[in-house]
Amino acid sequence: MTMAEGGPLLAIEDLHVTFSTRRGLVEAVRGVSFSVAAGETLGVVGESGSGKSVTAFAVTRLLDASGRVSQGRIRFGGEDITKASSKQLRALHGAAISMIFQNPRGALNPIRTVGQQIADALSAHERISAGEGRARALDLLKAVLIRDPEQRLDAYPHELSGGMCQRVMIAMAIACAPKLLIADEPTTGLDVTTQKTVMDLLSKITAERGMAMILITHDLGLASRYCQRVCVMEQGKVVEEAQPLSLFSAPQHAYTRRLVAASPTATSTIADLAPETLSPHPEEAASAAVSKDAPAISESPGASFETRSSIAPQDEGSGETEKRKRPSGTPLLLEVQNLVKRYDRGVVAVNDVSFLIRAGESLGLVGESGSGKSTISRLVCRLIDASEGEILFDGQAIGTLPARDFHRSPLRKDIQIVFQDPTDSLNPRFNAFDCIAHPLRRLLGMKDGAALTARVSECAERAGLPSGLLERFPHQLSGGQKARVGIARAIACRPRLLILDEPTAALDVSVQAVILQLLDRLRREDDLALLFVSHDLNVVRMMCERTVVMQNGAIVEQGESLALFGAPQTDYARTLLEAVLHLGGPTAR
Amino acid sequence: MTIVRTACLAVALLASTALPALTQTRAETLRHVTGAAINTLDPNIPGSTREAFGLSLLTYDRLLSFGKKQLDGKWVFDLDNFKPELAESYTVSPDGLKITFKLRQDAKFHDGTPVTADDVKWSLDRAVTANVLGKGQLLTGSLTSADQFKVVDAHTFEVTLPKPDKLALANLAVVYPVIFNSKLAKSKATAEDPWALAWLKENTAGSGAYIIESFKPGETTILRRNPDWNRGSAEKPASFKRIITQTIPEAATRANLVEKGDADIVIDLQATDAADLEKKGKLKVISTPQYNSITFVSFNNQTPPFDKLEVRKAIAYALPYDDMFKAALFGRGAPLYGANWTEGKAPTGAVFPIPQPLKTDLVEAKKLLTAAGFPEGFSTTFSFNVGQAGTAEPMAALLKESLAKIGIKVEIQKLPDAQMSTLINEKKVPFFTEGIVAWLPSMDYFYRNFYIGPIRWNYSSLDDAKITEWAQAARFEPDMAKYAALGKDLNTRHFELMPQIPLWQPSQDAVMASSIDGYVYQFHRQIDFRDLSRK
Amino acid sequence: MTSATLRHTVWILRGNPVTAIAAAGAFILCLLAIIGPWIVPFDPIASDVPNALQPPSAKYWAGTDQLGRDVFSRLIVAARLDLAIAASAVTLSFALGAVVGALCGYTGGRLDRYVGRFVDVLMAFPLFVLAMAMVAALGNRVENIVIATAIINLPFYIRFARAEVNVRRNAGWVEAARASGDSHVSVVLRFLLPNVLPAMAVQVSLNLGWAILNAAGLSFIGLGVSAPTPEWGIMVAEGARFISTGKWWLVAFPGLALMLTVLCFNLLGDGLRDILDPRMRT
Amino acid sequence: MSQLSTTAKRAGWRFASSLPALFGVLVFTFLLMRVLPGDPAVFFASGPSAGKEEIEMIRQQMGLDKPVPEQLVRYLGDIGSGNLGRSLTTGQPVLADLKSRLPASLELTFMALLIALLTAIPLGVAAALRQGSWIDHVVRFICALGVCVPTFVSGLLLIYAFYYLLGIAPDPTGRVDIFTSQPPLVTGFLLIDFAVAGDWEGWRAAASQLVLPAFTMALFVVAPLARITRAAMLASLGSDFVRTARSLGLPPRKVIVTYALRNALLPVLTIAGIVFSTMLGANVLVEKVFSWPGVASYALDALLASDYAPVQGFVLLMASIFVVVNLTVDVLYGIADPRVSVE
Repeated sequence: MTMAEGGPLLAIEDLHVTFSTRRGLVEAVRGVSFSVAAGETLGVVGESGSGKSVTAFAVTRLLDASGRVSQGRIRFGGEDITKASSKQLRALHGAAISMIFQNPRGALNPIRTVGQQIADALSAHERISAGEGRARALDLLKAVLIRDPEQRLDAYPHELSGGMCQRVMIAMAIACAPKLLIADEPTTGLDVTTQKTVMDLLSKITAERGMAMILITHDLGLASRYCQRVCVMEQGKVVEEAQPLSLFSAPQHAYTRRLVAASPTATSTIADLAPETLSPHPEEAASAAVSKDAPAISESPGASFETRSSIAPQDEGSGETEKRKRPSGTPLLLEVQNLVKRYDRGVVAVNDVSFLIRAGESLGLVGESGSGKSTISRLVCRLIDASEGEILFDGQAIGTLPARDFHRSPLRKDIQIVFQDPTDSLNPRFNAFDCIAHPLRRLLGMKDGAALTARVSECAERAGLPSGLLERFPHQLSGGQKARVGIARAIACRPRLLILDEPTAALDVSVQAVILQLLDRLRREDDLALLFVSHDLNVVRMMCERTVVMQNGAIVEQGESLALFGAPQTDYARTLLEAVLHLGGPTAR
Repeated sequence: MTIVRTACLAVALLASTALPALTQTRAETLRHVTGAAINTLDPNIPGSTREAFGLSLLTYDRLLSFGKKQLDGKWVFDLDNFKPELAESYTVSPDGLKITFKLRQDAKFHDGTPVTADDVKWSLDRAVTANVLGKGQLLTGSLTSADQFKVVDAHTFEVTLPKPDKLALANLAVVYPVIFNSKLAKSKATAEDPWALAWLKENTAGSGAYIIESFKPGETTILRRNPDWNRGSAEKPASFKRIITQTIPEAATRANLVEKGDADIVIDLQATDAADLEKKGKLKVISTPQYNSITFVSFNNQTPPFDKLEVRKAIAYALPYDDMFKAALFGRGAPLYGANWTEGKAPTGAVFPIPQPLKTDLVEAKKLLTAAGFPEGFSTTFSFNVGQAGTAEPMAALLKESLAKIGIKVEIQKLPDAQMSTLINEKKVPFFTEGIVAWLPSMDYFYRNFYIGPIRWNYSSLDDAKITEWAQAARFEPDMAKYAALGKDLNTRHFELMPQIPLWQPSQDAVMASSIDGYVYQFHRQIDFRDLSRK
Repeated sequence: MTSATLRHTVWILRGNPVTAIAAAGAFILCLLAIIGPWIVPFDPIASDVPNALQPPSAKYWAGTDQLGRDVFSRLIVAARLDLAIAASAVTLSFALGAVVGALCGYTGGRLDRYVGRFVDVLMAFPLFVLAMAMVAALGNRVENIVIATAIINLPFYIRFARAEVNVRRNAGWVEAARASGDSHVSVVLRFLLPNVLPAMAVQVSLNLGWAILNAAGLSFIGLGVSAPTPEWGIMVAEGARFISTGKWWLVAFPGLALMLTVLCFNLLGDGLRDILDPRMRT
Repeated sequence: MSQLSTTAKRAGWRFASSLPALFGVLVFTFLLMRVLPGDPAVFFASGPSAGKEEIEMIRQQMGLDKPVPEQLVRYLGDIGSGNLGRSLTTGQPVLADLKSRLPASLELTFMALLIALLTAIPLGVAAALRQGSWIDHVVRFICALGVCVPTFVSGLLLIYAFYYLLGIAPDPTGRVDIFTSQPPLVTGFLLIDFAVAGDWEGWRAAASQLVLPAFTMALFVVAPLARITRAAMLASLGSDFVRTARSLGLPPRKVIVTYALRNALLPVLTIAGIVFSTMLGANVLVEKVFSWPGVASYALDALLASDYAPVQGFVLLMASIFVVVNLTVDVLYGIADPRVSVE
């Protein structure tokens, strides 16, 4: 392939991608144009459904059978590859353009050793012997800085951690020295610390080998730190393209502005996330009118390319200082003493954990995956029994009643929970109304009728869910709407303690922003105590007065959020904090 | 794609192996197929199958065997006419109490040992003493104790009877009193098993026309000719060098095999296949009504409502005989209905069964049923066993349909064979169809074994003083005229009491290659291969 | 069924004519099972021996059998019994299997182990022989055939329900139900079961055909429904005896009926799977 | 190494945990047979004079005169000492009968499974590669067609067509043409024994006998296998690692075979194991129709005759085979899929 001198490595002009669905053709990418120069790192940022991944797959022509490039041109190295035959594409794949995917473990063949898979990638473009393949695979593993590369060569993906899998994936992608690397959310699903090392590796390798990279991500912080140029996509279009610094400091487009605002920073407050001064998302505008009847929701159920709609904030910004200080005389609501949870085969998920929550207080629980934070939320919610330790709620030991019988306890309605994945947390066979009404029927014994309907509508309204959506089933709702149903259900019985288990982890930042604001408002209105479980330190810092940091089932540090985030006492907390990405320009390379 | 290609290759390979098997020249081999299985080599073992009985006729000799006679142009065994087998000759004393056998001098067992009177004595002692099937059979010929058997010299043997018994000789010609190589058998006997039952079950110690070459129970038995055997009619060994008996459970397959010439002879085909093959005319089909059998519809005469004579008679007049005969047997057999008796008396008494004056008459049936006190009819079950379903199922359907016309509601019960025999033994089946066969089809033998006493074979549970008395009297009646008179009374009484409704004697359809000759219908409904030859 | 599901169904059917045809076939079958006895040209039970074994003709569309009964009429009337046998057998094992399996899958623990053992025992049995033994032991009446068929199906339903519930037992909405005051039992019965039923419905329609074949197999070895009741299995089994003499219609037509029915249910099952599979909802 | 030991440990654990199931099968069969309303003694006392005495004799011989619990204990004791009792139908010890007949059933089942797999996998793969196309529909239809004909009907029709009408199949009378001499017994599998003996004529004869029954059985199991192959193939074609392979420019053949198919075969392996055990027990009718001297038809005859010992022996054998097959599948799975570990 000849390279046109001086021209961009990859140029996309007016790209349109359409998918045929049963409702006809859906255009996922609507006229995207951008280019990448050789050796350059371009960030493509957008929320789910913005078409950023589709664009990447269109470039490599790895779209699903139902999708196709309907218009536009893709030039690689000066050559038009839009209509390239599958044979031509095969020659490009791996050798000229490589991809790295999210969920690295799933992206590797589970029943083939790492070494074989790297050798496969090599032999796809070169004639090499098995021994040679192995030797070069080893070299590549060394290049991606895997520990004990000789041993890893014969390991299977399941024997490696997620970060290591991603390194292997990188090794495969760079095996044939491609000119362009497309990294599609390469660190999503990885712990923050791992995320950092993987990204550092990627930028090191691309820099060393003079490779261009397109980094596709939803994370503005990530893009700002590692990219030289950033494109912001929304609804299949590039709305803004700029240097990271200028983009984040002075976003031009309304969408970018909103996005930048919604991304938590080291200093942002809840109120900052979605300030009223910004025009709402065009589709949000419709559903924003909570009290208005029959909102004209244009998004359609079940579409893969749906846009997350959300509701604009209403009365934020108050009481910022007030919430940091809770008078010490406030009564204790929850007292957890020496909690231990053991599973079979000696796995200790929670090891001797103690903490307090005062009435109306908000406690953050942070830690990486496997730190036991989710187990604690279920223990406190009395969904599972602890192996040892006490849980006192309002002075009563609620751990004595087995979890299997706790549904009969009068305190059941006082402790409610909001789950991580809004889709997973709604019964697919209940509509939104029934989801919210269910605890009212079970716990308050309310019968169907006007009273119940009124109560459900009230809860929905408080959670920002338009009453017109109450008849819908979960698969007909967007992620944000489902999260609101989950919240409405949790507050329906007016609990005193609300456990939030990563409530926004599965949501886009702009939706996360409004949900966080909603939760904060509800807390203040009801004087609700929160146990806020999250891996996102920025969010916890904003939401919680006090924070508990966990690692491997035990508490490593706890204290006032401001103090803790300002001056962490332990190494682990420090590492966690350092790994957090904040908006800003690219780090020195 | 390799997988597709491999699959294609494999399929092609498999297909190419399915080439026609080479037809072998096998004129001297007889291949016999049957649906049932041979399960022991000694016919005396409790549980022996009919095919095992058939096999013992080939591997063992007895003192005598039945002669043959023609019945309606078909050769059948003759109960009253014996031909010597191991006995060269026999004499019956004038008082009929002593039978003296002269044994052949040249007879040898398969291992070369000569056959002596000691072997005969041991074998007959075993048949009446050991826990074997022969015991029950031989007592019907007054042979009950070892004391009755005496060795006179090496080749002379004497049997003593307490009373002159017409069936004594016949009993020595059935399958049980086979003559064992006593030396060999005794060497295999143990203290717990003095009669070597266990060993003989899986080994032969005989002098018969064939020697077992291989025996796979339930699969194949291959017999090799015994070249020294000369007990056949022509003083020479049996005609076929090899006989293969194979178990082929599917009747339709058996028909296919014999039609294609892959099998030489088969006797257990479905009536429809036999009729079809006969019509095609390629094969020899010898269809002999089983004159020693009866297929009947029986009542339990002790169970209401069948304890009422009118009920039994009503049903007898309600059966659609012709339709049943045609649908179930395709007309292959001898009907036992539709006779004309003058003044309600049996026309003959020397034989049983004879056709009875029954015909379908629904008006009469309804009248009888009303007389019995069932003007509205009643409900009952009608049972048959799975093994007979081929004929019994259509028959039962017709019976059900016809009885419905006089108000009797019938529920059809098809029972697994073992269950049916258990229920019958416990006398728990009120209304059913079955078939009986007498190896020794004399009139009194039928009455004594099937219509008297609380025994299993008394299907109708008939308990009639007169029949009991007359049947016992007939057994030892030397005067054939008086015997026939008793028989006439018995036959008449049997019809009047209507304990069962005799339907027919089904045919045994022997279907064989047209080159096969010498087939005779035998008492045990198996083929005596020693008679057969290929033209 | 919500209107969206209905729309989805229509979409699937339009894109999948095979399923549409199968659904139509199943509907016709059910219709025949209901009105069959009133529309047949001949009495399916009444014999007519002089006309026995007639090949198909204008008068006897599918010929006559050994007793001169019209095979076509018998075929139509048999639909009811066959469908009833299949449906009740499958319903029985479905109902029992779903509840037991769901409880096991949800609770795990001792109950799960015991039931698992029991299922292991059943699975280790050669199933057809087990069915035969049970019918032989209980007597070959329709209800016993149904029971035997249900029992040998049971392990599959238990396992299926168990697996389906097991993957959902830790779903957020299950925990949410607990937090909303539902007991374990109520979670299983009111939340989990309704959610696994659609997937099991696919199994059901696939199994319906299998149940009919099972009954036919029992008939073949003589343990089926008793004469003269028309039933496809026994008609095929009886007809099989006439293959060698070229009376093909006795086996061909009941065989065809059996085949079409089973085919209908199998294709319908496949189609149902597509309709209910959320991944198909692109 | 560790993978092997893990697999071995897993297999051992599975074996140990299946022992209670075997015991359950044993007891359950015993009781079920005792519930059968037929009395074997009466059935076999079919001699022309079978009276009470003869029946009693057989009952004693079979130990039926003892109370049921005692019979059970004795039966379990017998099993422990390797004595499965004696069949009244064949007159042979059940163990000997099963030993001589099992290879026939196994050979038939293996062959059927082989045919089924060789048909089903390409069909399933083809259907998955062209999902929604006419090929997919045709495959679906063919599969459905296979499962909707009772085996006894397809068997009889095949005999009628290929043996009776066309004459290209050998007579359906068992494992090998009766006039072909049997090979010396090595494994009991005729194809292997003939090959060992170098008797290719005989091998051909045995193979040609095997084709029709194996095909009849295969017809019935192609559907589940093809169905699972298709589903598994679809899942693995849609998986991330296949996308990875594509993105690296691997040749399509390698993507489909090495990446997609090998992963898709894992569930097929599990189903094949289940299919194998069910086939072995369910080929009663095929064995009947083809006069195949296997264990299933043996058990059927015994069952209808209420002959306890062979049925009990058969069920025990089948359950053991079920366990062994499961173990084998486990071990194979453990080798094929490195992710599997001791639960």
